[in-house]
Amino acid sequence: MFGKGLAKGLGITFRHMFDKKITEFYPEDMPTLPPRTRSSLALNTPKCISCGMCSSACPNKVITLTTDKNESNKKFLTSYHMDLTRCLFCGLCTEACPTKALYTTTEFENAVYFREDMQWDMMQRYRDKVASGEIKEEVKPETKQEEAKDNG
Amino acid sequence: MIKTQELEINLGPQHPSTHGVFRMITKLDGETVTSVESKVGYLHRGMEKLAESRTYTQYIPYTDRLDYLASINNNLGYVQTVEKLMGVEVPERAEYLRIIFGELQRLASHMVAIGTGSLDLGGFTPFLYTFRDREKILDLFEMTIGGRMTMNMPRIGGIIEPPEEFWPALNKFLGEMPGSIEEYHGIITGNEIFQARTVGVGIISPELAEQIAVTGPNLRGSGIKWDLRKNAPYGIYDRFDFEVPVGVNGDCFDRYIVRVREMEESIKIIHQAVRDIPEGPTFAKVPKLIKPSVGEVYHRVENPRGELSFYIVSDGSTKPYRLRIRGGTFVNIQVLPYVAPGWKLADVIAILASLDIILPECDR
Amino acid sequence: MPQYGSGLFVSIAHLIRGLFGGTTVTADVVMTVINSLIIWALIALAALSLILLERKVAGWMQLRTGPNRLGPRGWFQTVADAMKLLGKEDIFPAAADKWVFGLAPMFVIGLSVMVMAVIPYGKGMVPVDLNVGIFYLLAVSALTTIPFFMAGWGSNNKFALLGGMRAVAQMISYEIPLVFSLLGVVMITQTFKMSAIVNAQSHVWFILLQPLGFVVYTIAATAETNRAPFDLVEGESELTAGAFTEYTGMRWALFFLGEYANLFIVSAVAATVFLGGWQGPFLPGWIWFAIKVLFMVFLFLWFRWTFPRLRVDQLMHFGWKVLLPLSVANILLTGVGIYIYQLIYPAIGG
Amino acid sequence: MGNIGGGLVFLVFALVTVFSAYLVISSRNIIHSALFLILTFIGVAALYAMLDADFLAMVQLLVYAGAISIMVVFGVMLTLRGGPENSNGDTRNAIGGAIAALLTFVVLGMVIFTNSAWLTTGTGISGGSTVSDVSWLLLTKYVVPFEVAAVLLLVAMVGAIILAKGVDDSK
Repeated sequence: MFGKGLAKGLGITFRHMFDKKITEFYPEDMPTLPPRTRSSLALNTPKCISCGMCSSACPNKVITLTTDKNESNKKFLTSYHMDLTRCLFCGLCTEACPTKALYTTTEFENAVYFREDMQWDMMQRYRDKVASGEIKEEVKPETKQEEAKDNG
Repeated sequence: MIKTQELEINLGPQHPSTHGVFRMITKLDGETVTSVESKVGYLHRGMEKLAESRTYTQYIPYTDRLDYLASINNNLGYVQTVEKLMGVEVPERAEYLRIIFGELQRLASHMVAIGTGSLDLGGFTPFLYTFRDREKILDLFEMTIGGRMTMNMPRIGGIIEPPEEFWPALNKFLGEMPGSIEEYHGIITGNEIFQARTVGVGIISPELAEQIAVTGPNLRGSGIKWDLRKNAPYGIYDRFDFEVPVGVNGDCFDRYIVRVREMEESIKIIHQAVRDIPEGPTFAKVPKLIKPSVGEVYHRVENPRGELSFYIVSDGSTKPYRLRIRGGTFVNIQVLPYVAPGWKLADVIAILASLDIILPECDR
Repeated sequence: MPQYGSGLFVSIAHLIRGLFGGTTVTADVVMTVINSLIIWALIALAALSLILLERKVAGWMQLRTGPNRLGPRGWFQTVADAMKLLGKEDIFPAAADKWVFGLAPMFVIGLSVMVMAVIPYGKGMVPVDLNVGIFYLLAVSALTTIPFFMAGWGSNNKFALLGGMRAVAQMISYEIPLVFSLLGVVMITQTFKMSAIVNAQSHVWFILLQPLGFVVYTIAATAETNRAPFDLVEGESELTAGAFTEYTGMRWALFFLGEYANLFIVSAVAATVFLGGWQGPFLPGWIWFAIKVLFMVFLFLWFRWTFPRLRVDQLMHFGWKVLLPLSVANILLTGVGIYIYQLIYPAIGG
Repeated sequence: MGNIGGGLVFLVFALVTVFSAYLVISSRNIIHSALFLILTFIGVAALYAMLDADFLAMVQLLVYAGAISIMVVFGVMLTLRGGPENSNGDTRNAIGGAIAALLTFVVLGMVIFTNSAWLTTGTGISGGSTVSDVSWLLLTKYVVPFEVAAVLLLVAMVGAIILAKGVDDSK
């Protein structure tokens, strides 16, 4: 009969008027994202062994890192830079990382006002995080700290 | 006959109902469309050329961005192509996981298709109901891999193992799904206005569909029973018991209803996969640096929007020498100039919505 | 003039009248000015609250909460939106027909004011109680086609032109069932006077005597206000914004205001003609009237957020081949009914 | 309508009517002409209302301003070739037109002023509102003209449909 389907649709919408709403009140209630969420990247500097696997795994050359060698011919990181404007957030770099020094985080508020703010100095970000107490600094081998001091 | 002045209207590239940057140059006689010229290519990003400067693994995230509503299906198509080229045997568990995620992605994609189809006919609320359910699928994906749209999930030789909490969540979702489909039927399928707008509108005859090589639900809507999952099974689709729903008239309603019934079949497939999935590794032994031997390979998969196929020529290096993509949308969109004339302007929108185009896949 | 229990507003009106000497010309003029100011305020109020209500109801039906930021639970959202629209740039397209384009939105709102003058908001609360009240209302609302056409033509935009054409075609086809659906009530009451129609419903609402008329009226009114499933004038999926495509800022807001004023008007007419107007127990008349209007408004909102849109030819088909015969049948049935009633109770009717 | 206020209102509406009627013929843009025609109709409706013919006024508004003028506009809009500018053509035979208008005016004036019966206002038939009078007269005294008009309209409608559907072009 004509109108039956219409009435059924009206019934469905009417029922939903009193259903629980699924709106998330975002800035007030921050969503809890699952731990695997790939919404941001972070580097745990002490864990990094400066192998450059992340850089070569990246499809878009987001990551540029410079390394130096100390007296005992061991590589250490001098700069680690990510150009977020080109990042696909594909996660290939974190998968490639052998020590999981580079990892994805669930921070998703990555919007910035200026293009330059998309250029991330990952080592600085790590230091900022440690300073703000967000993560604990890993205990580094004694020798490494001294080496860092020596290099300035 | 009273003649009116013919009006030439540019629908798109910036238009709410062209699903992206698709442009239709339509000529109208009053409200009746006399001719449609489709213009594609506004979203061309050189996806095929990009492959030549990326390694095989690095290209996987790019396939996400072909048909962004079915990224896992794209990933799978590409990954299986490379595996075919290298002769990699994928572990059983990974195959099952691929089926589960592929079908979940198909569900999500079809939800968008029917939701936006309703939206293009002016029904806004059903659109949000389908998106509510799609959100549940995206949550499952996010739980597993961390992405919601561009998943980049399968890898050459395997797939990422979902976490523990994935399985109960999947079961919960599967339990809710029949109710949701019932709701779609109530608010979209059974609605007389929706039927009036779609039944008999934009008929693609089986002959036309075959001549243009339309694939996917659009082809099946025209009554041709052709589904690669059945007709040329890839992965382990031959182990599953499911129907290939086909339409009768080839009108917009048939294309819609085929999608809804495919969703039901997908749920059936997922149920079977969850039941049969074995324990074991999800990654095959694949060298870290993927370097296929010299050769070429062609592989096609059934995507929500038709056949997606990859043709890769390898010169033995770590990067493809040439990669060619055949997307469903690019072909499906070509029926528009044949089907649209004679219908009203609003029907063209309905036909376009029922074709379920996605421009990144079309323009690549 | 006995005004027992007529409520607050009538007393205030009497007070003001008394200040200017009862029934003098001055008092009439003052009352007219006050009435028109009230109607303007009512339009603004109705539009602001109905827009919010629409968004809230849409939200609830779509499992959302609707506007929720500004004010308590978002109740001030439309005020902010109106402010924003006021502050926006007023753009005239280079190729537009300046006068036609610019005047169209003002006509929309002007016609709404003209119509709202004859609606009985409560007992003794009819700003202008015309002898031909309901007919006047229909005649003036028939003119609302013109601003839509002017907007569509004046924009000099193809989408707008199509929207304008649709507006004209649609309103012409739905005007007739709309008029005919109300004729049944006029036949029963033997008057066009709005207040008399309300008074006639003190025992039984006309929705019970004229169910078919009510259904036809509701459908035709939905089409008349250009709301889904008949929102072809706007038809955003094919015409972007139809006749309003080129409008910006306050001019666009006036169309919006007009749309919601129209929604209010058709709901008010339905409440007056079919639902007994301000008649009701316990509460003052104007509250009953508001409740009934809100009920009708909710009905229209409910339709809009459930149904897809009809196609233009289906709309015509439905209007001319379904609604029109139905409304004519309604008139016939009413005539037969009145005849039989008169045979039984010869006292009634003229 | 003896008071000054009524006279003033009459003057305003009469001026609006006449002026917009002039604009209908002088406008270069045919769409503007059509819109001014609507304004003329509305002015005439207002004049009717001032003559206490409220039903006639509403009919004027509903049928002429609301429907017929819209049909005019619709027809113009759908069949217009080229731009709207200068679509109304030149009003060439200005002198001839003026003479014709003058003659019409004189004849009308003579009819009005020499026929004394027109000067008296008619009284209502039943003493009720104009609506009931009109309906009463239409269905009793003037039922034959009423039905003839209905048949005429029906014929016109059938003709319009045949014209619109037309002969098949393909032959």
